[in-house]
Amino acid sequence: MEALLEAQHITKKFSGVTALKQVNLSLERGKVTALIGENGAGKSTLLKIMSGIYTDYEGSISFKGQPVQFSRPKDAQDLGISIIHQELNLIPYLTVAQNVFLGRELTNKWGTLDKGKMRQKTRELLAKLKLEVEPSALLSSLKVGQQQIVEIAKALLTESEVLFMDEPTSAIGDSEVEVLFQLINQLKAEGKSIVYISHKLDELFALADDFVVLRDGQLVGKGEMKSTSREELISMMAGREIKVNKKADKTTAGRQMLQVQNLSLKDPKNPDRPLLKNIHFELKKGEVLGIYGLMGAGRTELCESLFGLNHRSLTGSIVLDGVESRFKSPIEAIASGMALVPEDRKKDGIVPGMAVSENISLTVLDKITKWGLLNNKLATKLYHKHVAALKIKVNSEKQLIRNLSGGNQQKVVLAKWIERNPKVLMLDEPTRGIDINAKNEIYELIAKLAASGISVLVISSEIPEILAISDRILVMSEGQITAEMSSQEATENNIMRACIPENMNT
Amino acid sequence: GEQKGKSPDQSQKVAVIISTLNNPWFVVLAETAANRARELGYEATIFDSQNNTALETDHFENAIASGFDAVLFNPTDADGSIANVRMAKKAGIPVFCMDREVNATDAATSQILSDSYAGCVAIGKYFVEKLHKQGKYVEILGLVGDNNTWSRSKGFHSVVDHYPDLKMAAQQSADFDRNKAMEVMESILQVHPDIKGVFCGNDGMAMGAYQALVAAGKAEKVMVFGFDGAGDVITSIQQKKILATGMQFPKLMAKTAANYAHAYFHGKRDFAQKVPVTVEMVNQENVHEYVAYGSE
Amino acid sequence: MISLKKYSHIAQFQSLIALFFLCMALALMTDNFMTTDNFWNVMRQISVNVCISVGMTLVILTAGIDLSVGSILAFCGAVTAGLLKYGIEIPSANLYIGFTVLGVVLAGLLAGGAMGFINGYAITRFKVPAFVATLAMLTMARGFTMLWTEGHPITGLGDEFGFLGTGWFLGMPMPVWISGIVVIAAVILTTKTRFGRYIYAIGGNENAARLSGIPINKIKVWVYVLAGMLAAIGGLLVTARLDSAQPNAGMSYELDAIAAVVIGGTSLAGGRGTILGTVLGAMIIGVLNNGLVLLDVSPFWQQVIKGIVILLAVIIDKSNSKSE
Amino acid sequence: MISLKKYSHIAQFQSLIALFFLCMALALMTDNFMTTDNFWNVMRQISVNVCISVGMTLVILTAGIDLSVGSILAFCGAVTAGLLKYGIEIPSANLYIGFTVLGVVLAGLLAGGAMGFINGYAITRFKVPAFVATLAMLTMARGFTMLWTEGHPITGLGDEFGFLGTGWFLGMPMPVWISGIVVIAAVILTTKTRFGRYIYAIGGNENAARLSGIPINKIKVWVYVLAGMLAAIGGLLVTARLDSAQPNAGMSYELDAIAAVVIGGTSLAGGRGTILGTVLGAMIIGVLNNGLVLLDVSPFWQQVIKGIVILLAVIIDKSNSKSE
Ligand SMILES: Nc1ncnc2c1ncn2[C@@H]1O[C@H](COP(=O)(O)OP(=O)(O)OP(=O)(O)O)[C@@H](O)[C@H]1O
Ligand SMILES: Nc1ncnc2c1ncn2[C@@H]1O[C@H](COP(=O)(O)OP(=O)(O)OP(=O)(O)O)[C@@H](O)[C@H]1O
Ligand SMILES: [Mg+2]
Ligand SMILES: [Mg+2]
Repeated sequence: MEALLEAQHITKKFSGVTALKQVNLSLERGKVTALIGENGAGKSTLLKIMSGIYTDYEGSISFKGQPVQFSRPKDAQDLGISIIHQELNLIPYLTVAQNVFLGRELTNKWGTLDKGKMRQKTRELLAKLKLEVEPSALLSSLKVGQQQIVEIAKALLTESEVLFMDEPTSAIGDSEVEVLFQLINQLKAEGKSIVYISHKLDELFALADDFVVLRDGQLVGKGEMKSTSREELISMMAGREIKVNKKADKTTAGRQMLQVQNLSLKDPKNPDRPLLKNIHFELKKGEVLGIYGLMGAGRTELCESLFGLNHRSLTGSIVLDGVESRFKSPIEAIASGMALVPEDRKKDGIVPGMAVSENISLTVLDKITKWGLLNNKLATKLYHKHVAALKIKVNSEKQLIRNLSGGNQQKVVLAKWIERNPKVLMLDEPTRGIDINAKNEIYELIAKLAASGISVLVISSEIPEILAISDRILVMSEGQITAEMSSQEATENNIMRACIPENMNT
Repeated sequence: GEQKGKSPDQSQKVAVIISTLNNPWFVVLAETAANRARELGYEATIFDSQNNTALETDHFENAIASGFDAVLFNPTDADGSIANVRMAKKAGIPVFCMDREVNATDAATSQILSDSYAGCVAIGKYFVEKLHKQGKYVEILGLVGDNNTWSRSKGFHSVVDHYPDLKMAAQQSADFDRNKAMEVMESILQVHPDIKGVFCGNDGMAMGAYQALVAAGKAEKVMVFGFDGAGDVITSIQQKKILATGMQFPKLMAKTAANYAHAYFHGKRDFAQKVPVTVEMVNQENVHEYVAYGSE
Repeated sequence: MISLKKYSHIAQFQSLIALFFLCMALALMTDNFMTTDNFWNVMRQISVNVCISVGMTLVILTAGIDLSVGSILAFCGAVTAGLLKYGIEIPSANLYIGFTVLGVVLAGLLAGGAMGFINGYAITRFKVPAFVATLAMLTMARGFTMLWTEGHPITGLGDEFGFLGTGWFLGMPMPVWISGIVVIAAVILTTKTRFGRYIYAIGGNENAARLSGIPINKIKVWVYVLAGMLAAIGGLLVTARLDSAQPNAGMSYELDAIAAVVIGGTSLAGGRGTILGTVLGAMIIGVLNNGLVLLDVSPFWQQVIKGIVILLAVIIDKSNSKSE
Repeated sequence: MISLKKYSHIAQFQSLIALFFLCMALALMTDNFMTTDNFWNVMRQISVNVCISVGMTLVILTAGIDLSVGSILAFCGAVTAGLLKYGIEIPSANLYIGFTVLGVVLAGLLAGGAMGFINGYAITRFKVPAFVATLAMLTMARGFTMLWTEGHPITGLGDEFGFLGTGWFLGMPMPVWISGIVVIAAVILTTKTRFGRYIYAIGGNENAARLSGIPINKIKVWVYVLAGMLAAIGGLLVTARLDSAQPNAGMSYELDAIAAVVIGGTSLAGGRGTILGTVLGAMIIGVLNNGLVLLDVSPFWQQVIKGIVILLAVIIDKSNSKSE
């Protein structure tokens, strides 16, 4: 069968770094190809080249047998190549409909925008994706997960023949994933060619026909999905065997570290529907508490509230290590031993233009201060300590953090909190967009931190992850805790049951 | 100060340092001075202080550093510019002030001055006469941080304030700007449609105020007085639009200053410290004797 | 950390309240504020700032800034006046080209557009920050104006041209007609066309806009060209009203324009704001200038009060839309 | 393609090259550029801009801007001069307070710091955009200056005070000493202290900085206070040099300061840049001003050329550091 889109001998260098070396990729109609690899393997770069975003590369691309050379994303779009980017690429102050149609606006006979029609089409599209938001809602009022679905809708708007999906499910819950998979199968049936990047191997086995594995910018394996196994893929990706650790049973008999009672958070816009309602839980010293919920369940709000961010609209009691602690700002929370690794790394976690070592030391500048001045030697020591302990892949101390892959960025953010040795460490989606290998390292790290006496609160949208790391699990739905279970009691089934909002069941 | 060792046959360089070139009156002053110096066989360079005494200091320093032999100087500020003139004196460079003075008699070689205060006294008298000592009037000031604004205003008021029936309805600033003067005048006319006269701190503002009066249909009823002797206003006086202005003689002052420098290079040292150039009032009767920036 | 994002599209709502209170206060404090005459007065006085501010709004919506509008205004005014009065004369070729009023108006617009193009080109092609590129143009255009006029005003432009600045048409002053048309065109442009949508998109997230296939550079260059042309219209109005092109016209008008835009609720970070908000912002400034003169406030105090009002206008705006 | 990326942390590298070429050209084209006299000349002339620009750098590093520095400079100069000359007299209380030079210097710094504090407070507490808050302060401080001086310069301040502006000490002019100390202090502050690190963090990503427990508001307020105090030092230097406080001093100095900062490679988006780059930027502007005069360029052309050089300096900077 003739390839629909074919890339040959693609090599791409970023000042110094070779992101891709002589990579070939051939896509056929009606097939889903899984693109697999560790963080920084070059997956996104390959797709960006094939969709006209990077224009300076070596190698050739052909579409339906004809050589093509894109000079801008529009060229690829015009041929019917769409891409869903790993990072959200939406305009916060435009509405959902305006975002979906961005760059492809419909006009009426006067040459002006046909807003009604665009809204209508958006509504249809969103219905297909089962996203219940108004086309006229401002994008910035949507949660990350909802935004990701808008991003998907945007790619589905035009009839494309090739669809690239770069981790489309990293921010959405399982039920949305289900919807998406149905859609992909339907597109596949229509003869479209799809490339799917994900770090969730289970998804790939459920969805993909073929796979391609990249490691360090080189193609290290390809074949049919059904003739391979999870273990084989992982060893191809990492170049070695990896065992996924299961949470060992542990009896936590530590003292109470955090007690939350009757915590409620008003929504200033919508006083009738609180963002958090009567939250009640306890966290022991050295315990790992997992919080699971569908998107928008209020988990992020809960962490932020504990961290002193929403103190004006907050009611209830928080007792940290025996002290009533309604923090007014993160500064107070941090001083009392709280730490938060935020959900949106790029937006809230890192200072992209700063060096890795500067990012690490940001929370502990007093530790590298000598005679009142910052001391480079101490900073370097601190940097080396964490790079070694967390296996952070980085060229030099001076490297800007924005040039690190997502997983390594996350480790840096972790490092800066570990160094403070907090009493309670809150991790909001700590492994979003991170490869299996790095994920396991982070799981091990969490276990180690807990063993050292830190209480950990982990938010995750992946049930296997929650099961693998938590001692105890809370499930949230619509701002309330709907279930609490130990990891022994927990099963996919009872977690799922607890997280579905009631009005959805009726 | 110590003399620079240049023989008179070597081409001498003359710096023309002007408070601002943002106003045509000063452009005339600067260009006349520079052109006269060139006629006399010297190199001449114009420096624009942009109404900024500190920038003026820079110009003096640069002029001294690059070996200028004399400065024809229009000070930005009577007090603020003293230090600059002293600096030149210390470097052995003669400074001839034009139009505006510096408040020191031991600094400049000679000061060829037009007395704004006295000029505005004259205008004030004419103003009183024309308004028959009574009625409401408006004063439009220049830049409020500029000392010329105040010497003009004070000269005017030194006369006008003696007549209790002359009432100042409004005193507003228009920054020496024609457009601002028009807008300010338009607004004032809303409150005081019954004014009889407007005194403006310079001719540009007088033209702006006049424009506002035309638009309000009051050009016939309100008398406009300016100060400077700019081209537009001389023409407008001929056309009986503007009543009077104070003619300062920028061309005359500039030429005199350049001639003094010439004399200085040929050994003359005994210059009068102050050479007043009278501000003459130009009105509709005597306007035929004047051209823009000077007399026939 | 939830904000009133839902209402941010009616950011001008706050400005409207600020304007209303300002007008009420002035109506109580003076007899002459609430008159038809004074209304047209204020409207005519703000017309120049409205034209410039509309251009500034477009630029700021793309997250740029244009400091050169005042200088471009002066240059275009001078070009217009010069061509109208003297035409182009090339003695060596024995050539003389005279200009009609329409001709010089077009020439002025062209000059403004060209300078805007240089701004846009430097910004998009050489990635010079807008602040710097237009700062350089601020200086250059002022220099060109001085060179073109030799530092002297160009005066005596005739009634036909003067009509644009001082005439009335159907009971409304010409400058108000002109700025009104500019506003309507800009409202349509920003809300009803692709071009307008792209302006918002670029300011909202340039990267995302690029990946959506929007020709960023082309749009940006056009925005600066428009800002230049609107400054030229401002220059035309000033020149026609005064019957004279002043070489120092438009000094620091950029600050007034930016103030109008920001008071009108447009974010300097780009992507958010409206033309109508800007018009309200310009009206607040205009009413304030007018009111301070009507009240015969001393020029010394005027500046202090103006600063305080600008601050208050924006604080009201913010404190209502904050609520975190 | 060899990339200079490795050196991109020394953004001032490009400015250094630009400065070098500028100096070479001037040395070849004039006799008087490369003299000791002229060197101190230029250094003294830039000292005021250096002080202001250092403050502006701190502000811009936090992704803010300060348009009010020129007006604050004028106000503090006037306060300093007024207190020195007249002291404070309260006839009703039969009170007279005289001031020493040290006393007025401190009073000037205090005044500058206080105005900076108002800027910072409006920006952090009321979330007024820095552009607007400082634009309002630009107007207000100018008004206060006029009120304080009644529009007249304050002159005759004595030799002791004048020494600060005109004196020499150990073979170097006093203004150069003062600005030199300011620069060294600022370099240490930005590179060696927590405060400096926080400034970069806030400008680099304010959200991340807040979540890392950095007291954003406190740091920002301090940065504006420092910018105000540095403007006050500038005002002191100007006043001492002239032996006179001019109510119009410092007009549009903010633009020169911003130009110095940007030419020096600091990003207006915040988080990136260095004090030394800014000093180089100020030197480029100073050398250019000096050189154009030495070359006898007409004032009208000077503006055009200055614009072009600013543009070129930034374009060179960009085109070398792009290369990706
Ligand atoms: N703009 C850039 N400048 C410099 N280096 C880059 C740039 N973009 C990517 N890289 C580098 O290229 C390599 C491949 O990155 P790419 O984003 O393609 O990885 P990926 O496989 O998509 O990883 P992930 O799973 O984390 O998304 C990495 O080493 C990355 O650091
Ligand atoms: N800016 C906003 N505008 C409107 N609703 C919001 C906004 N922020 C949060 N919400 C609502 O608050 C609730 C809780 O959101 P939160 O971010 O805490 O959820 P979450 O469980 O962390 O979800 P996610 O996994 O998507 O991060 C949701 O119902 C969401 O719709
Ligand atoms: Mg990727
Ligand atoms: Mg969340």
